[in-house]
Amino acid sequence: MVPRINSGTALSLQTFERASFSGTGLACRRGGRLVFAGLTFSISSGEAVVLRGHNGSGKTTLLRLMAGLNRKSAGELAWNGAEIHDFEAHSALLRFIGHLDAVKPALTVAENLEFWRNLWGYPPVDVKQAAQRLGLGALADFPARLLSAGQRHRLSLARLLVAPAPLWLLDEPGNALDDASLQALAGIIADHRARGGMVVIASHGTTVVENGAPLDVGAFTNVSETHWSEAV
Amino acid sequence: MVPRINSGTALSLQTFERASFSGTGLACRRGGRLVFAGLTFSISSGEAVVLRGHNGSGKTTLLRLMAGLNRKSAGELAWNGAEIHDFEAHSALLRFIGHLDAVKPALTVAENLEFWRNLWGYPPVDVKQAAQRLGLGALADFPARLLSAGQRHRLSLARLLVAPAPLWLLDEPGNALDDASLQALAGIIADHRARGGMVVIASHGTTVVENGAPLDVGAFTNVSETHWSEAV
Amino acid sequence: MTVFAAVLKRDLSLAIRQSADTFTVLAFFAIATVLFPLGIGPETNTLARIASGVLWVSALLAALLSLDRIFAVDFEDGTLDQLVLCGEPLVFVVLAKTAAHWLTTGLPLIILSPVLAVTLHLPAQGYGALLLALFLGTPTVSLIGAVGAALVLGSRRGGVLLSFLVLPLYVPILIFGTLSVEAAIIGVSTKATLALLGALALFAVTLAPWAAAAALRQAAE
Amino acid sequence: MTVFAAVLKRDLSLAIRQSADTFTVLAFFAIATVLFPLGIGPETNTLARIASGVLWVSALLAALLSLDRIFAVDFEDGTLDQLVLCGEPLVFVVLAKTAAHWLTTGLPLIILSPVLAVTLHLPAQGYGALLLALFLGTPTVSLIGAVGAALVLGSRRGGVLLSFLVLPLYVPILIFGTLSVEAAIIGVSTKATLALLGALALFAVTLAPWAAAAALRQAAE
Amino acid sequence: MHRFANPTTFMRIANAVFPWAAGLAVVLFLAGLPIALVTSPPDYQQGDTVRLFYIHVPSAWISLLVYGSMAVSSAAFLIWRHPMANVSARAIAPMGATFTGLALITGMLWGQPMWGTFWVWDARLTSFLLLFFLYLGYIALADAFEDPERGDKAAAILAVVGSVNLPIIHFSVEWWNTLHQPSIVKMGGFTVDGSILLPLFLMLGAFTCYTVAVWVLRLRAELLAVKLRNARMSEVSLSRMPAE
Ligand code: HEM
Ligand SMILES: Nc1ncnc2c1ncn2[C@@H]1O[C@H](COP(=O)(O)OP(=O)(O)OP(=O)(O)O)[C@@H](O)[C@H]1O
Ligand SMILES: Nc1ncnc2c1ncn2[C@@H]1O[C@H](COP(=O)(O)OP(=O)(O)OP(=O)(O)O)[C@@H](O)[C@H]1O
Ligand SMILES: [Mg+2]
Ligand SMILES: [Mg+2]
Repeated sequence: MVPRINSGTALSLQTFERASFSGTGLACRRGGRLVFAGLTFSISSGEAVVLRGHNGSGKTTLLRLMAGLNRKSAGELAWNGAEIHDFEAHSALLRFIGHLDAVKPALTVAENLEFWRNLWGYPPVDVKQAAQRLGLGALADFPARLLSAGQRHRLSLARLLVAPAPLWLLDEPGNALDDASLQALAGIIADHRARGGMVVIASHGTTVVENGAPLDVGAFTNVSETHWSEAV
Repeated sequence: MVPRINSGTALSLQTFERASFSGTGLACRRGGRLVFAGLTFSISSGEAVVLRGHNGSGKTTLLRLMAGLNRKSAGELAWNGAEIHDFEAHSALLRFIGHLDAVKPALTVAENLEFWRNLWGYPPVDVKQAAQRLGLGALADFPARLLSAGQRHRLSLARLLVAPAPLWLLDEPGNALDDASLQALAGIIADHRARGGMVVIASHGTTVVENGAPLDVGAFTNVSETHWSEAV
Repeated sequence: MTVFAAVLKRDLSLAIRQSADTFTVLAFFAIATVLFPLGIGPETNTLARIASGVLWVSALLAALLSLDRIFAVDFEDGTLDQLVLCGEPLVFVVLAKTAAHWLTTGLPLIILSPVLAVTLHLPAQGYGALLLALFLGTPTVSLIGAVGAALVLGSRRGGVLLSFLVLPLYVPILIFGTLSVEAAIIGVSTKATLALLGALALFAVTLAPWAAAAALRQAAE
Repeated sequence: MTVFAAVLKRDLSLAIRQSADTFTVLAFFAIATVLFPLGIGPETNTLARIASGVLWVSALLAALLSLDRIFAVDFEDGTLDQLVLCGEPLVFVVLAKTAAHWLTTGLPLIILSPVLAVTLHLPAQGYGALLLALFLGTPTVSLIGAVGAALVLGSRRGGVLLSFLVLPLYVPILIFGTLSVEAAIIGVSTKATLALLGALALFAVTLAPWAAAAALRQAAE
Repeated sequence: MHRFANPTTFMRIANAVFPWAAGLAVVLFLAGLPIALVTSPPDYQQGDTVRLFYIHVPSAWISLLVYGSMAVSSAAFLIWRHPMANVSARAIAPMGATFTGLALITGMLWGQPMWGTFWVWDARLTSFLLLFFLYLGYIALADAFEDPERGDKAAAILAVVGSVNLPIIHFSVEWWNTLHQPSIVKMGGFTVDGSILLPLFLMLGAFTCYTVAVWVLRLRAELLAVKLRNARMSEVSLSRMPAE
């Protein structure tokens, strides 16, 4: 299930096979409460979906659900039209960037990137190139604990470049970034889509995606009755 | 040194005495590296300063230095023209909202706010009113652990309302907020200034302050060619 | 004083909200006390001989494990920055948090100790001295612990480092504590050792809060 | 297997980068072993009688303190989410992290133990059995510890709760460990107890990683 | 299986069982307590302390039974994800801990006159003590989390792991003891005659029925708590910024 990559290790040359990812009637319950229900989306190579909704509407929850980190309460997720059952295999097809950055302060920027590359088992891509792309080139050999909020966040974004995967799930990737970094990120996302990648992105305000299909997460109103309430 | 408040407990009626806060030739060294130097600013009642600069330029460092949390390496901070020596007393005049939100997940929204109010020793202001103002009214009696990223951040901002102080130091207060919350924040900041308050704010992109005087923090040096590279 | 009251109130209500915490310190105390007979063997005489030492060592280790929570959570979630900026001396914050720590760990440990003493066959004459010694010793444990906890804030592997810093300072408490119990058992006066424990407590209460406050301030930096 | 190698390599290089960590576990071991003579009194006979028990209990407590670090840091900084999404069975991650834990705590403890045994006057015949028993027992400690550490992820006061959960499960190791040493001292064959320790280790290595992986997966949720 | 996992069906059955269990418990206590505490003959050796027996043995018995049922329903919860299985385990755990505590206390009280000491590190006593710790661990873990659903799963895993470990603890403690020295006292060493058996069985029955009845009550309470939580939770959705 590892994505087929048509070319060598230079990041910009890789293209992904055509694929699609979709969800129908998704619902998620957290702590006994229904966060959203009836969400449907579909995305295929080169496309982007932008999740919108007020704070607390469930964007993070939806992204984690797409990654298989949260369990859905109803609905179906499908890859190339076939329902996903094996989330372990599914996770090899995606990269998830969440609110937490997974950066090890004691390791240098390059070492952090190397660990991620090794984790996903990719051939020795030059991690410095990835760091460069996010403006961390000069910092490659510095321990990550010295980074500022935005620099750390950029390091976490660089994870996208060291081990390619067709589906990117990004939770507010623009947070804490300065203008130059936002532009770099927009370029990276555009490249990914041009290579046949897919992007699902949650973001307020700042837009780093062009022509993304909006998906309103907050549109659904909550239902409090569950099968629990019938009992007793 | 506690700020004199001219009126009762209804938050919107309080006004602050005229005051000014300034810094001259500020420099800060962290981990042996000079983050910035030669920064000068001045702000008085009703004004706002907006810190700008690329990621890593030192905005957070400068805000913490203004609060007395970080030690300055050179320069002078002054309140009403007199140099500040007693940072304990100085801290009663300010509220600092940083990257970390200081929210206790096990306490409810209202209990969190009550703790902060008690901490600063203010008379029983209605904390629910503060919660309301930031759209957390319906959540007042819910444990903070259930909040989403944006809701938590709003709770941390509500701290500004439960115990007034003339100087607000805000580190990227717009992070993770949806549009409605950004508007509410802009309104709160405008009110504060109208009452004679001062605001220093670090932010990329989204602007929640009108007519803020820009202060370029990044103008001094850039991470890549700093003493770091000589040192190691 | 408003700061002291506010912090104490919040810490106690957090402790009540999360009563599992106090509970688990007690459980550790109990379990550590139980491990010794298991390691050493069940003979009543040997156990009675080492009972007071084992109780004291276990109580210290249990208290130790709870120390890192005194400040660590506040440090990690940014509350410490706010406490430093509260506009009043940080010593009040330290005193409030130490008092809360003692009320939620030291006191319950004292209450549990007689039960565990029974399982270790502590001779009957030792109980009074044990309780009194614990009562005088545990506040010092919390106070010294607060200094250690403040010092290791933000260091990697704070918990273990903390044990390492604080245990040597606990040695006098341990020695006078067990001596008191032993003295009571063989019928000698316990006044001297208990007085020393009291003196240690006074000493700690006058010095430790300042040291901890200084450590906290630089941890926030 | 790439996952196993990647995680093991990173954990070891983190441990080397932060060598204070291993060091403090050893220090705790040493200090706890030293507290007992202080609490109990210096008589050689009593000490020799309880030496193996004290060594084992201290080693377990020291290992215990280091357990919460197996997963806690990765959980808090979001690395765990990424590990769950690594596309290979989580059991490899658990095995790699347990191996790293044993290499950085269990092994150093074994190496230090003879020195501490000398200070406790352990009879000469006991040393071989002590080392062998520790060698067979400490991997089980790491494995069971990994299950406990995964279970308490994200709980309040994880560290203490962890001790509490894991200690009862350590009882068999403690018992067979000390029995082996005692048997060697009185000249009885140690085969049976050492074999039991080995069996426990096999049992743990086949079951614990799965339990820990299950706990990890739901912690990420 | 699925039919019983449905909370409504489950509760219907439980509610139907409740009056019987409660009624039977009352009857059996009324019958058993006077015999156990008053009319049964004092032991020729132990005198009236033998009466502790009628509380001690049923408590010990129930606490083992309860752990077994907890482990089984936790496994069911983990494998089939039936929430009711977990609610059931959570509801009964405090009962198990209480009875374990009761057995420990009555045993200790009994030990003082019998053995001259409250406690010995005997194999059965030690493994029973560790069972008590496992109970406490389960309860502490179950509510150690901000998110109650996580506590459910973690505690369930612990219950299952603990049950694997119980026999290991039991046998290891037994070997440890016999290798060191023979046990000071063998429990249950005295012959049990009919005058003791009748009150014993009455009390066993009473304790069992009482446990079942309280378990149903606690089930209701747990479900109500979940319902309350859900109701409170649904209001969280009103958390949008008010339109200005
Ligand atoms: C704290 C001390 C004690 C504990 C923890 C304890 C624990 C237990 C346990 C776990 C059982 C098991 C019941 C079963 O297997 O179904 C039991 C049964 C029993 N205990 Fe105790 N016990 C203690 C003290 C005593 C004492 C002092 C006596 C009287 C000399 C005693 C007499 C019995 C008898 C007669 C039984 C039932 C017969 C049997 O199942 O073997 N126990 N106790
Ligand atoms: N302990 C430290 N030792 C050395 N350098 C440090 C230390 N802490 C921070 N720095 C450096 O100080 C600089 C300023 O950091 P600061 O967090 O103030 O930046 P910032 O302007 O807030 O950036 P951002 O927009 O990303 O939040 C960064 O380049 C960072 O690498
Ligand atoms: N464990 C939980 N129990 C109950 N409710 C929860 C839990 N975790 C999250 N929630 C609720 O789920 C909702 C969705 O949260 P989520 O983090 O997905 O929102 P979001 O859209 O990402 O918001 P934001 O824009 O603030 O990041 C929130 O209302 C939150 O209160
Ligand atoms: Mg979110
Ligand atoms: Mg910053």
